[in-house]
Amino acid sequence: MTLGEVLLVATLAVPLVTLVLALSSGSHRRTTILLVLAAIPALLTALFAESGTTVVLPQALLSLVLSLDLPGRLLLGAAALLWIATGAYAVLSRRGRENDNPFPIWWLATMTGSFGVFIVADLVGFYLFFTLVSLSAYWLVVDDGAPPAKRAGAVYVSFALLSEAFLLLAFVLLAVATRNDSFLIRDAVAAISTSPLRDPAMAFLVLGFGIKIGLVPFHVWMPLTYASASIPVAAVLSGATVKAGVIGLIRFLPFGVPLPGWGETLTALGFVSAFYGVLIGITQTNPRTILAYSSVSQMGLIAAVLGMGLATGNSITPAAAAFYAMFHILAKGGLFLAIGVAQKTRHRTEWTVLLPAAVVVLGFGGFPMTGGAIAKYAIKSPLGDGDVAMLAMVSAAASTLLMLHFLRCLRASRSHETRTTSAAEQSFIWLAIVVAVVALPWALYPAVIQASAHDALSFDALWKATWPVLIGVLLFGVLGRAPRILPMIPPGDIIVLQSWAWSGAKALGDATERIDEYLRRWSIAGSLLLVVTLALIGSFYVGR
Amino acid sequence: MASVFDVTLVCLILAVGAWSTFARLTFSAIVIFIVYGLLLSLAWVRLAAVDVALTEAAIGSGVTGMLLLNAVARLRSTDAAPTPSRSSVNIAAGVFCTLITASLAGLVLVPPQVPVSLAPSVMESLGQSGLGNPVAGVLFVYRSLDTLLEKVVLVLALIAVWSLAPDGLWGGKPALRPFPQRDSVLIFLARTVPPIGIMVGIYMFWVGADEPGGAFQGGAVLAAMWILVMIAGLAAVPPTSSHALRLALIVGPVVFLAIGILGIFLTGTFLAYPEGYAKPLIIAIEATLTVSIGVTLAMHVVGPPEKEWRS
Amino acid sequence: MAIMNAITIFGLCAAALVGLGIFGLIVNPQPLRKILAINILGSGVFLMFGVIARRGAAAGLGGDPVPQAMVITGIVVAFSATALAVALLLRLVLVSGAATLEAEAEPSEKDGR
Amino acid sequence: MAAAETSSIAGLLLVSVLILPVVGILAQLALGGRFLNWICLAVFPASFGVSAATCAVVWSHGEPLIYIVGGWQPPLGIALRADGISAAMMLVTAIIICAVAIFARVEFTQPSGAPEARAPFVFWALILALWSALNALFLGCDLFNLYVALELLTFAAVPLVCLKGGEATVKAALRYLLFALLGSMLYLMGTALLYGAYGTLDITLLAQRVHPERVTWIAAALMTVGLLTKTALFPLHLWLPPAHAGAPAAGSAVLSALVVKGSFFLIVRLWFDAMPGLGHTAGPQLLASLGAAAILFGSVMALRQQRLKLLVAYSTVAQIGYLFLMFPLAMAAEQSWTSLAWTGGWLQLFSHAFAKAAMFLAAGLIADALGHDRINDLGGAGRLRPLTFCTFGLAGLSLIGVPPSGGFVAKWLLLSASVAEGQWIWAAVIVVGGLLAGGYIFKVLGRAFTAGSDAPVIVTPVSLSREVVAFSLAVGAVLLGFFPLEPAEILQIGRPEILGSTVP
Repeated sequence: MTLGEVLLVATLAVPLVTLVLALSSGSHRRTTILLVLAAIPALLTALFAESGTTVVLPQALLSLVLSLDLPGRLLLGAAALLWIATGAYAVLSRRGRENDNPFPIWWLATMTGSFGVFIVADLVGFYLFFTLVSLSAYWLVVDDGAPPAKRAGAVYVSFALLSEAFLLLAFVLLAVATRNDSFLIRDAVAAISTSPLRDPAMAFLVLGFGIKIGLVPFHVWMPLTYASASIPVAAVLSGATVKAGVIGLIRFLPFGVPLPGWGETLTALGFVSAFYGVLIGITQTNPRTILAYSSVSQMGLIAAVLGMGLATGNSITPAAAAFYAMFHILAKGGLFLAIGVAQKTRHRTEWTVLLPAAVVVLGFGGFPMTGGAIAKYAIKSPLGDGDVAMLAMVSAAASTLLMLHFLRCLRASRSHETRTTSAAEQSFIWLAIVVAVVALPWALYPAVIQASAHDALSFDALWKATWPVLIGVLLFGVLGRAPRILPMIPPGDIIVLQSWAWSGAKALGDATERIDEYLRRWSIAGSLLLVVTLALIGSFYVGR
Repeated sequence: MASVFDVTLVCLILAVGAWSTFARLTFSAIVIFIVYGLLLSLAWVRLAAVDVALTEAAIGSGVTGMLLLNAVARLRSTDAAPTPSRSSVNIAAGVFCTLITASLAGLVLVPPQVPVSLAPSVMESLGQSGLGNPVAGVLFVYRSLDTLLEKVVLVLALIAVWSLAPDGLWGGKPALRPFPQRDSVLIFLARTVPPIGIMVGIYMFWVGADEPGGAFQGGAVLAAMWILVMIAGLAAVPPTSSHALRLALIVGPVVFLAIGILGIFLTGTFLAYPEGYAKPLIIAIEATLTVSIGVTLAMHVVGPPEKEWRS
Repeated sequence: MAIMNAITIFGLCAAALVGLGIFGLIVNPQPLRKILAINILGSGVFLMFGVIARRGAAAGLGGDPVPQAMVITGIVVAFSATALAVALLLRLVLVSGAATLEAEAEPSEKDGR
Repeated sequence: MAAAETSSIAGLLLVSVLILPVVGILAQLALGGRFLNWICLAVFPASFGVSAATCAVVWSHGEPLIYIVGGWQPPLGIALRADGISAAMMLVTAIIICAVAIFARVEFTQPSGAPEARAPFVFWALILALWSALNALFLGCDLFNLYVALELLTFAAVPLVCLKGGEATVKAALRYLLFALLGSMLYLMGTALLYGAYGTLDITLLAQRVHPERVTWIAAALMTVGLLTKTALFPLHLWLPPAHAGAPAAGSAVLSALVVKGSFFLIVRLWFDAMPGLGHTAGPQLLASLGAAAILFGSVMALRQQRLKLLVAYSTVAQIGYLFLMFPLAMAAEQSWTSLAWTGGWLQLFSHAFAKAAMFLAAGLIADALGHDRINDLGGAGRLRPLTFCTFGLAGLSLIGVPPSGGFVAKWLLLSASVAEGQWIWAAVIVVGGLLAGGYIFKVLGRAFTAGSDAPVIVTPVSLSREVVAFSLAVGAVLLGFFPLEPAEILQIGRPEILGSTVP
């Protein structure tokens, strides 16, 4: 086995072994630090294993095929960084609660799933890790036990299950379309573009992954979940686990062959989300909710990029989208930590939080020299030069607006807090992430896009990157001065329909119960038995 | 052409069956059901199945009748007016039942061109076993596994009945209500009939190998006699923990099973009889089965252990 | 099939008894009557075996002994069923004081609602 | 029929699995309560060993094991035959019954020195009878012999329901018995018609003789519906929820995991083996439609329940439905036995058996520990009994169809089959069923693992060994998920060559 292969296996094996340790260990004081250590092999894999490293595990391990490619590597590395950082943050913030057993277990399980989806190359394996990351996260969401968390958990798990269901259908279609016994995602994707099952498979894929990345109208779980989970949990959910959907789209959409129709659909869905997220986001005042809507918007942008790539057959798309997603992992995860740090920071040192936050925030608009700038530059090629590129610029302006709004609310929320606990260690973690957010994209750009980062520093590029931010700032200024003209929209916006859907479901359930009571009466059941008999006799005469 | 007797019999069976189904009082329904069973025995005789006729009369009508009568006596107090049932459902059920009957009747009216029968192959090999009664041959030679399993069913059903006893009374006496009046006709019958009945029972089992009859019918007669004696209060109901009772229950199945296993060693096949010994072995099985069946049927009728019934 | 022979008459009787038994089982509200109905249904089924046996009269026998033997086994099994059902019914009356099968009275289910 | 098999030592294994439990019951009656524990200690391992050996022989030889009882060939005599599916069923049955026996050991031990107690005596006798009856169903080749086995199964299952003796359970038992008896009679009517038409009740011979004609259709319908009453397929499920919810936990586990599968097995025998011509009719579609209705209806009802045991019972109503999707999917395939649906259907059966047994045992432990099984009042109980709720969760994941679990593989195969056959409707039902299952499982887990307003307290301590037994069964359900996603060869042993070859 080469080092790369060992690392690849260790990426999943180490968290799993740690999981078993955490399950069996009586004292949890020692295992908490393992939360951090368990993510290190993933980082090492991203750094040192070469793209193309493949391991086929034996039958006893479900014949999983692990394989590292460029998009997977980018996401794995960034996710590993985030898991390490938030793991450390969680350990620090949960001091004194180490014996709270379930948390480390679900943390590790979610982390394993999160890493797994980036490096697994077969259908069943992907489904396995996708399920693991989605369902384990439920326990992280409800960990706090408060009623909002319970409600958020219920909504979260409903959508997670729904997405699982769509994906199961999609994967089965892919497997059937592949015909030969290969369960490799690569073979399935190659087969699907010419298969008669293409359209349903694509639809289920887009639905399944769309729910995971919170495409409108499947985004409602995001604001609820991110607002009520604990800080480190919200950080990994928004940063790392949501990327399971991104890698899913990257892996399963047949890039390289132009697939019009589906590409445009995905692009349209993406932009709807991108703008919808901002629109609702600016009406919110809770910084976490704002970040959640920003996620809706950003994931919409990534979906649009992927959609354009699909429509045009642009083969750079997967790498570009992954590159952007990598930025988002660190930036969004980091901002959630910032919320946590801000709440614990003394008034006079608040600039230590707000200033770095401003750097990250401006990145969302693609302000020059930020990590976001180069990330946005990377997705230019798939987006093309036409109207779509224009839309992307507008969305950058909108993002700037939203993120500035976030910054303001962050500060506002901070000033209400009178807590004076020292958060030096947490601040350090947060600052480290900020460095990564800025430095990593610039460092990795040449390797990922196969082009020099200097292009992004040309005057033309700089100008194109700057004006959306300026517009955003302008808009923010206008909105900020204006009295409160924005409507009050509850977090989760269309979740208010839930009560309506709920009463509908309840009525349906009541009806089912009444029917059951009726059917289970003796005389009814007896008569039905005769009906079934006669129907069966009749059915034998049909189709002979 | 069907004889007048057959047509009359069938009409009677149907009429009595319907009467039993629709009778207002449960008690009358059960009495009518016993008559129904006897008529059915006649039908079996007409169908040239005397073995079945005897079984039907002894078990289907006789012992089952006792069981139901005992039950209705206990239920009298709760024989409240039945809840009004939904007539539309009844009509629908009636229509469906008619359709089922019609489809079965359709099959009866169009019998297969060449009637199928295993009778020739039964007779062909019957000689080897030395039995004269083909039904006994089927029961104890060709399909002995069915018969063995059915014995297990009978014993298991008794355990199931006993299982309904309250925890504290497990192993206690079943509460059979003895007939209250002394010196009645019942006592007289209980003193005079059993000796004859027991003879009849033993005779039935004994001829079973060659003539209609056998362990089931003989056992049922023995059961009836024992119940009669117990109802009359002439013999005590044994406690269900009684060792003798338990041994009597299982002796038949145990012997049956033992001879079946013996077959493995002597002939190499489970439930096969060594050549020349088939008849004696089968008679041994039947003898013990008669006892076990008699005891089991009777215990079924008297029910699970209960607190003493005081009237 | 010009002649309605004796076997057919009994066959029709069996078919009618099956229908009658099922009907009684469905519409009679009292459990003991249901038990009775099952016995009538059973007798119809057994009679059908008898009719089939009689049709198979051959080799000097009045009927095919195989189905006849099956009926004997069946009668014993049916008796066991009746005995168990009666015992259950008596137990039900003992613990609840009423003999009804309808689901209305399933208190344990409704308790928590 | 391979007559050579009749006297082989291996053939005696088939006889042994039938009679060993029976010997146990007879010994119980003969020796009484004093020796009860010893009898169980002897019979259970022995029966398990024989079952396992039978499977080993069938699987290693790759061909069915046949035993001609008494040396009389069918149609006159009765044959016992263990093919791939019977062997697999026997093994699953043996594992689950033994696990449940270990679980029930604490509750149903005959106290030494004390007089014979009711519950232990009855419980062990019933479990042994169930085991024998199930094996008889799996091995039986003769439809009348199978009827007797079916009745043995029913008479063992019914008292198990009301072992506790409460009013609700006695009523449930009586309803179960009466409805099952109606089913038995319909089944018996069908056998009469078949004998009358074809002169045999041996399944193999019947397969050669049956014609697509009226008598076959009516007999098949009567027998199928008769068996459906015992399988409790919607809308014939009236007896199941109260019966399975009312029995003691160990009893519920066996009833839900195995007993309803016994009659289902017989339906498969009828449709696939005895009368393969039914595959060319609309019958399979009708069965699957009822199955689909069961999935949707049962799942919604499970979601609505307030009591844990009732939830699990309604989940059984739903899960039974999946089994019937096998009929249109496998029968439509060119080669039923090598189809994905055939393997998927059986895997669904096996994994549901493990998962549901584990789930009922877990539910029993929860009810024991807390003194109630109200779902709403479970808040935080998961932290008190983590292993028990883990068991419930693992088993639940298999029911939902989450990988790696037997339930996932089963659903994957069934879904693949319905897509490949173009029968999309079943795919939709499977997926919606999984969603609803997710709903009712997470409803329980969510309550259990998040603190409620008033934390529940442990009323009765629960022994770790019982928790471990339940957990192992759940692990068994998960381990089935390591089955490869392809048709299993062991389930093809001894299957007829080509579907419907003898039927014009």
